[in-house]
Amino acid sequence: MLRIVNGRVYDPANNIDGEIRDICVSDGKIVADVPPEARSIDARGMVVMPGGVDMHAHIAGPKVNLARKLIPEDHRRDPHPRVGLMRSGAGGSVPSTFATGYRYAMLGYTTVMEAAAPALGARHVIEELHDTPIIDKGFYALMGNNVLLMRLIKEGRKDAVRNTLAWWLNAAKAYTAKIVNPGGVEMWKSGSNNVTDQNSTIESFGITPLQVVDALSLAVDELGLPHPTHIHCNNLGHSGNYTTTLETMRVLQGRRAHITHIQFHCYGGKLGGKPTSKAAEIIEYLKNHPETTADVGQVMFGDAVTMTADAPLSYMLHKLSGGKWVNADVENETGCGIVPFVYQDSNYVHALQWGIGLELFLLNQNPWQLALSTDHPNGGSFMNYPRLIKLLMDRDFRNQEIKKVNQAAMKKTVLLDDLQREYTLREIAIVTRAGPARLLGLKNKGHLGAGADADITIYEEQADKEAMFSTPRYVVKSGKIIIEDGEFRADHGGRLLHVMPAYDPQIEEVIKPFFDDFYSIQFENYAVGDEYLHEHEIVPTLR
Amino acid sequence: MENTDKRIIENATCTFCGCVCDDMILTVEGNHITQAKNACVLGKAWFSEHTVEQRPFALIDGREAGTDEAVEAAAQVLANARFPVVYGLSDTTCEAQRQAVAIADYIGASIDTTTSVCHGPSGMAFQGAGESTATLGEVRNRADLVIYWGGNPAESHPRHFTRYSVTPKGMYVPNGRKDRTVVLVDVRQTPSAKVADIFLQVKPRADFEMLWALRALVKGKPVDPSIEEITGVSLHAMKDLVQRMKSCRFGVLFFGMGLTMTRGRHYNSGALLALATDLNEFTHFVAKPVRGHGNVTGADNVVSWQTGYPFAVNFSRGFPRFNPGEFTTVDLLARAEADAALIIASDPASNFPKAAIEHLKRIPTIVLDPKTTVTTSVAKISFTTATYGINTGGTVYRMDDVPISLRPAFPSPYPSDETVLRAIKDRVRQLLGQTA
Amino acid sequence: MAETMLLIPGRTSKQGTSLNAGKLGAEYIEVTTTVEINSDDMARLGVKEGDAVRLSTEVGECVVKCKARKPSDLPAGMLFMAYGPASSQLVGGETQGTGMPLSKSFDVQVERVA
Amino acid sequence: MSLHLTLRQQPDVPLEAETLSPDRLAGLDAAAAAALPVMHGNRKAVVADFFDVAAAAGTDDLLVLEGDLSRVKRIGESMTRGLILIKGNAGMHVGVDMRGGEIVVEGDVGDWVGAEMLGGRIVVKGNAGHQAGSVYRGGHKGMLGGELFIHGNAGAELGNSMRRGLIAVGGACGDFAGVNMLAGTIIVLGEMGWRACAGMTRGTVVGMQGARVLPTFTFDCVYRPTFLRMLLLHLRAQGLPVTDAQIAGEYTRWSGDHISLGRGELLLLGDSR
Repeated sequence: MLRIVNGRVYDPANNIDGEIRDICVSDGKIVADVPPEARSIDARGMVVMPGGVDMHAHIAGPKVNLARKLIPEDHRRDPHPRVGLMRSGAGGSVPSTFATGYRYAMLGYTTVMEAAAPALGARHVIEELHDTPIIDKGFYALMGNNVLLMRLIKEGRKDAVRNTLAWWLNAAKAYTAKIVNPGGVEMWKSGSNNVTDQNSTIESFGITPLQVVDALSLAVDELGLPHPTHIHCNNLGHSGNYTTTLETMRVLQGRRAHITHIQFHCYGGKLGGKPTSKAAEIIEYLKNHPETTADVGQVMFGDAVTMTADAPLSYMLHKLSGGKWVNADVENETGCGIVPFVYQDSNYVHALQWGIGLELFLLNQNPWQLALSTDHPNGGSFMNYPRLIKLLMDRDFRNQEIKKVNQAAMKKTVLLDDLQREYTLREIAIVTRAGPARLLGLKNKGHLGAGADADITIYEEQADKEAMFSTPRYVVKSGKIIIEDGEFRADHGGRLLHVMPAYDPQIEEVIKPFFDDFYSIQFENYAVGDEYLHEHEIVPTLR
Repeated sequence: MENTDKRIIENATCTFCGCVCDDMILTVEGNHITQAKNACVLGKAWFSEHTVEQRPFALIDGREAGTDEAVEAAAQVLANARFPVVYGLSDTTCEAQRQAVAIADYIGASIDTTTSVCHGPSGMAFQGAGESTATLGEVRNRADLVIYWGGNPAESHPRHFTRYSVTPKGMYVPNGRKDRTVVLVDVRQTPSAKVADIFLQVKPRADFEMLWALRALVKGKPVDPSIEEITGVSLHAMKDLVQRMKSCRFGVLFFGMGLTMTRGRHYNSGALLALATDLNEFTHFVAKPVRGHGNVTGADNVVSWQTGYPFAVNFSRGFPRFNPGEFTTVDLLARAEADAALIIASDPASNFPKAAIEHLKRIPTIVLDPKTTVTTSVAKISFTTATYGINTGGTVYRMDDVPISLRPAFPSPYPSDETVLRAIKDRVRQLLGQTA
Repeated sequence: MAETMLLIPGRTSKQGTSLNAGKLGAEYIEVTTTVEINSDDMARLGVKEGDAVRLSTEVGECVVKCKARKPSDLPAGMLFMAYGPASSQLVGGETQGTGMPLSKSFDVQVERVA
Repeated sequence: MSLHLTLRQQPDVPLEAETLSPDRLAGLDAAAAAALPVMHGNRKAVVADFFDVAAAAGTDDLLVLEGDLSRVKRIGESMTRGLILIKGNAGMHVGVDMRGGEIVVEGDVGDWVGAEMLGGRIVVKGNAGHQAGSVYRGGHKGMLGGELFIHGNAGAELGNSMRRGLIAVGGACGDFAGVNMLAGTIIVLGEMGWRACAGMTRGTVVGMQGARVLPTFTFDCVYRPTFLRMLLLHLRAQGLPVTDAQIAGEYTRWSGDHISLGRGELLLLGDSR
C-alpha cells in the first residue's frame, strides 16, 4: 500500500490538471484511499503522472533481434552494466531485452507495444517480451500481406476474412492487426519490387492495397478489438506520398483507424524528387475526422536503425545509405528489412522529416488524436523522448535548434514562423500516456482514477524539461516502487497484453488446407500455447 | 512407473539437426520410441536411441551423487571462478539457454555456443554487411533456382531437399522439382551431387575467389582469366551460373561449413552473402546458412536478445562484450585462460582442437548431457539430464529462425537442463550475495 | 614416405546415426577413425582397403583405417573423414581472431603404418 | 617523475589494465599508481597485486613496463600523450583507440594492437597478432590515423577497414591484409598472405615479395612511385629493414577492388604481371 502526497497531479483522462492531491495504491491498483499505516511518498515539488505508454515501438521479436545481431559496434559504445539484482545488457539504438525494459522504466514508461511482428514468430516475440522487465507489453501481428487473407478478400468472403483474422490473432496472442505497405511486401517477395500506390494491383491477387486496408479494418471493427487496425500506409518515405495517406484515411472514414508514424507519410513533391511538407493537409484531415488517429514517428538526429516489415522500402534505404542491409522474408505473411541509419541535421531530407514531425505536433489542436512516438528505433531511440518533450514544451529551445539545422528544409515548414505553441504538462501527459492508452483501448492505463493499474511516474519539476523527463524520482509499476530517488530498487516482470476475439471454429477448415499446402510448419504446431503466457491480461473486445 | 501403453504422438518435432522437422508421428511404447514416421535416417536413429539409460543422476570426481549435491558443487566451482566459460547450448531448449546466459551474467563468465565453431564466421559476416534471407516456406513456395555451396545436406540434413527446397510443390512452383534448377558447388562430389542439375567442382580453398568472381560478373566488372586456374571452374560455367542467377524469379544460396571452416572463414561466408545481396538488383535472391544442431539457432537468438551479441560474449566487467577470437571458447581454452567451464549439451572434448581439449582437462568442468561423451568423462561434475524434444518440452528455433514448441514423447527420471541450470543459477546468486 | 594431402573432416550419415547410439560406442569410433582416400593415391601409398595410415600435422596425429573412393568421387590428394576425436587431434587451436579453428581443407602428412 | 612497473606475479587469468597509460598515471607517485584498479578476470584487483611499482627521475609522461605481459590486455587504451615502453611482450588490445603519444613494445604483442587508433605511434619490435590496426567486428572504419610499425610478422586482417594512417610490417603478414580498406597506406616488407586488399575502395598496399592478386584487380602499369621512395626512406629511418633495391625499384600497380569502388592500389615490387 502506498500514498503519494503533496504532488501536483496531471491526470487528463480524469480532468485533473495540476491539482495537489493524494494518489493511493493498494494491490497494484489505484484506490480511493488507504489506511494511515500505508507507506507515504512526499511528492512536494513534484509532478505525478500515470506511467508512460508507448503505442508504437520495435522492441522484441525476429526483426529486432536480427538488428541487435547486426550492430555490435553500436552496442559497444553503450554498455548497460548489471546493477544490484538486475541483469546487464547492451544499449545503443537496439538495446538487449533487459536494457530495453529498464531504460523505458528509467524514463517513466510502464507500457510499450511492439508494433510489428509476424505471427509465425509470435513465440519469439513473447519469449523476448518475457525477458523485457518492468513494463507491460503486447504486440501487433502483421496481416497486411497475408496471402490467405488476400485470397479471401479477393473472393469477397467477408465472414471468412473476419474469422481468419480472429483465428490468427488468437493463435499469435497478439494485440491487434498491423498492416504494413499492404500488397507491397508481397510484390517485393515475388521480385516485382513494390506497389506503386494505394490503387495499383497486387500481382497474383488482383486486388488493391486499399481493398486490403478496407477489408481488414472492417473485420477488426466487427471483432471489436480494443485498438483498431494499425496502419503503415503504402509509399512510406516517398515524395508525394501524402495523397496515398489521405486516400487511405478516406477509405476508412467513419470507422476507427490508426495511421502510424504519420510523419513518414506527409510528403509533397514529385516521386523521386525532393520532398516538401504536407503536415498542414494531414492535420486538417485529422481535425475533421476525429475517428482517425495517429502517432507521429518523430525523427531525431543521430543514430537510428530502420527496421520494418516494409522490405521494399528497406531496400531503397540500403541503396541510399550504401551500408548494411538485412532482408528477411516470412512465408505467406510478411517481409522484413533492416538498415542502420544516421539522421543528420545538415541533410535536407532528414531535417525536413524532423521539421514535419514538429509541425504535426504543433499544428495539431487535439492531443488525444496524435500520440508521441519516434517509431523507435526507426526515427531514433526512445531514449530521445525527453529531448522531444523539451522541443515541444520550450519554444526558445526549439527556435534555437531550428536555427542549427538545414535551413532550406526549414523554409518548407512553418517552423521559421516562430510558432508560439508550447505544450503544457497536461498536453504532454496526454500525448505520452492518456492519449495512447485511450487509443489502445486500455481502460486501466494512462490514468490515475480508482481501478486503474498503479503505474505511476513522479518527476521533479524542473525548468529544463529534458532533464526533468530523463530522470524520474519515482516510478511505480503495478503498485511496486521500481525507481526511488532515481535509482532502481526492485525488479518486476510485467505482463503480456493480448486479445482473444471470438471466431467460428469452422474457419480452421479454410486455414488448415492452406497450411498443408504452403507452410513449412504443421498447422497443429502454429498456435502459441498458454505455457508462453506467464503473467498476462486478456484485454476484452468491445462486443 | 513406466507407462507401457502404446501411444501415438503426432506433430512431434525432431531436434537432431537444424531442419527441426515438426511432422513426426511417433509411436511410443514405455520408454521407447518404436517408430518415427516421416523421420529421415538421422531422425530415426535420434528417436530410437534416446531411451532412458540407467546412469547416475550426477557424478562428482567420478563418484555418484544426487542432483542437489552436484548443484552445490557446481555452484561452488562457478562462484569461485575468475574467468569461467559457459559453452554449448545448441542441443537444448531456449528455456535452458536463457538460464545459462543468466548464470554467465551473474558470475561474470564468458558465454559462447557451438555457433562459434560452425557458422560463427557467417554471423561475423552478417555483422559486416547484413544478408538477404527467408524462411524455408518461402523457398518452398517460390524458389526456382536453388544453389548449395560447401555443404552436403544429403548426409547432414537429409530432408532439406524433400521438405523445404528441392522436391516440394509450392505456390509459385506448382510442379515441385521440375520447376526448379538445382546447383551444387563443392570441392568433392558428395552424395548431394546426385540431386543437382549442375555440379561445379571448385578447388579446395578457392571458394572465396570463385564467389568474388561471380560477384564481379554479376556487376559487369572485369574478371581476370586466371580465375579458371585458381578455382578449377571455367569462366564459361561461371557466366552460365550468373545468367541463371540473374534471370531466375527467386533464387536461394544455401551454404555450409565448407565455407566457414576453411581458409578465409568469415570472408567466404561474407562473399556469399554479398553475392545474394548484389543479385537483388536484378531479381529476388536470398541466402541461408544450413545450420547443424537442433537448436543452435535458438542459442544465437537467446544470447542475442539477452546480451545484444550472438556468441563470444564476456561478462567479466559486469556488462556484455563481444569479441570472437578473444571470448570464443576455442581461444579461451587453447590460450589456457579459462579457469572453469560449464558445458551444456555439447562435446568439445571430442571435437575441439587438441590444445583446447588439453586445457579443458586441466580445469574444473561441469557438464550437462543426456549421454556419456568424451566431455562427460573428463568432467569434474557431470549431470545426467533429460533429452530435449523426447523427454522435455520447450522451444527450439529452426535454422530459419522459426520457433517451434516441442511435444515430448515420454518422461525421463532425470531433470531437464533448464531445471539443473536454474538451480545452479539460484545457488551461485546466493553464494555471490546477489539475492534480496 | 609421408605425402602431403588435403584433409576434409565432415559429417556423414553414418556418423550422424551412430552418434545417437553413443559417442563412446564402437560404431561411432569406427566411423570416425576411417579415412576415405582416392584409390589411385592408395595404390601409390601402397595401402589396401582397411590398412592403417598415420595422419599428422604440426599439432598432432592419429592412426586411422583407409577406405577407397573412386577418383571421380574424391580428387587425387584429397582425404575425407567423419569429424570426431581422431580428426580433432590434427586441428590447431589458432583461430586468427575469429573463434573458428581451421577445421576443413588443411594439409596433413599421410604415411602408411607398417 | 616516471613510473617503472615490473610484473611480479603472472596473472592466473587475463588482466585488463587500461589504467596503464600516461594519461591516467602522470603525476601519481608510486603508491598512488600501485593502488589503481585493474580487472583480474571478473574480480577487482589493484596494480600492486601484480606489479612492483617504482618511481624514477624523468618526465611524467614516461611509463616503463617490464616482464612478460602477454596476459595483460588494453595497455595504453585511448592514450593521448607520453610514452609507454614495454620491455617484454604485451597482450591484446595494446593502444586501441589511441589518440597520441607513443607505445614501444620490445617483444611480441597480441591481437588487435592499434585497433581503431586515431593518432600517435605504436612500435612493435617483435611480432604482432591478428587484426593489427584493424576495425572491431561490425564496424566500418578501422585505423583512423597515426603510425603502426611492426618489425616482426603480423597476423591476419592487417589494417582491416583502415581509413587513414600508416602501417608498416618488417616481416610477413597473414591473409586479407588491407581488406575493406577505405584509405591509408600499408607496407609489408616480407611475404603477404592470400587475398590482400579484398573489397578495398581506396588506399595503398605495398608488397615486396609478390602476392596472389585477386581476379578482381586490373593491371595498370609498372613505374617508380615517388611517394614510395620517400616513405621507404622514412621507414628505414625507423629501423625497418628496407633495402636499396626496394627504394630504387620499380613497382607493378594493380587497381581494385573492382567489386567495390575500385580506387585502391596494390603495388608489388618488380614486374608482377
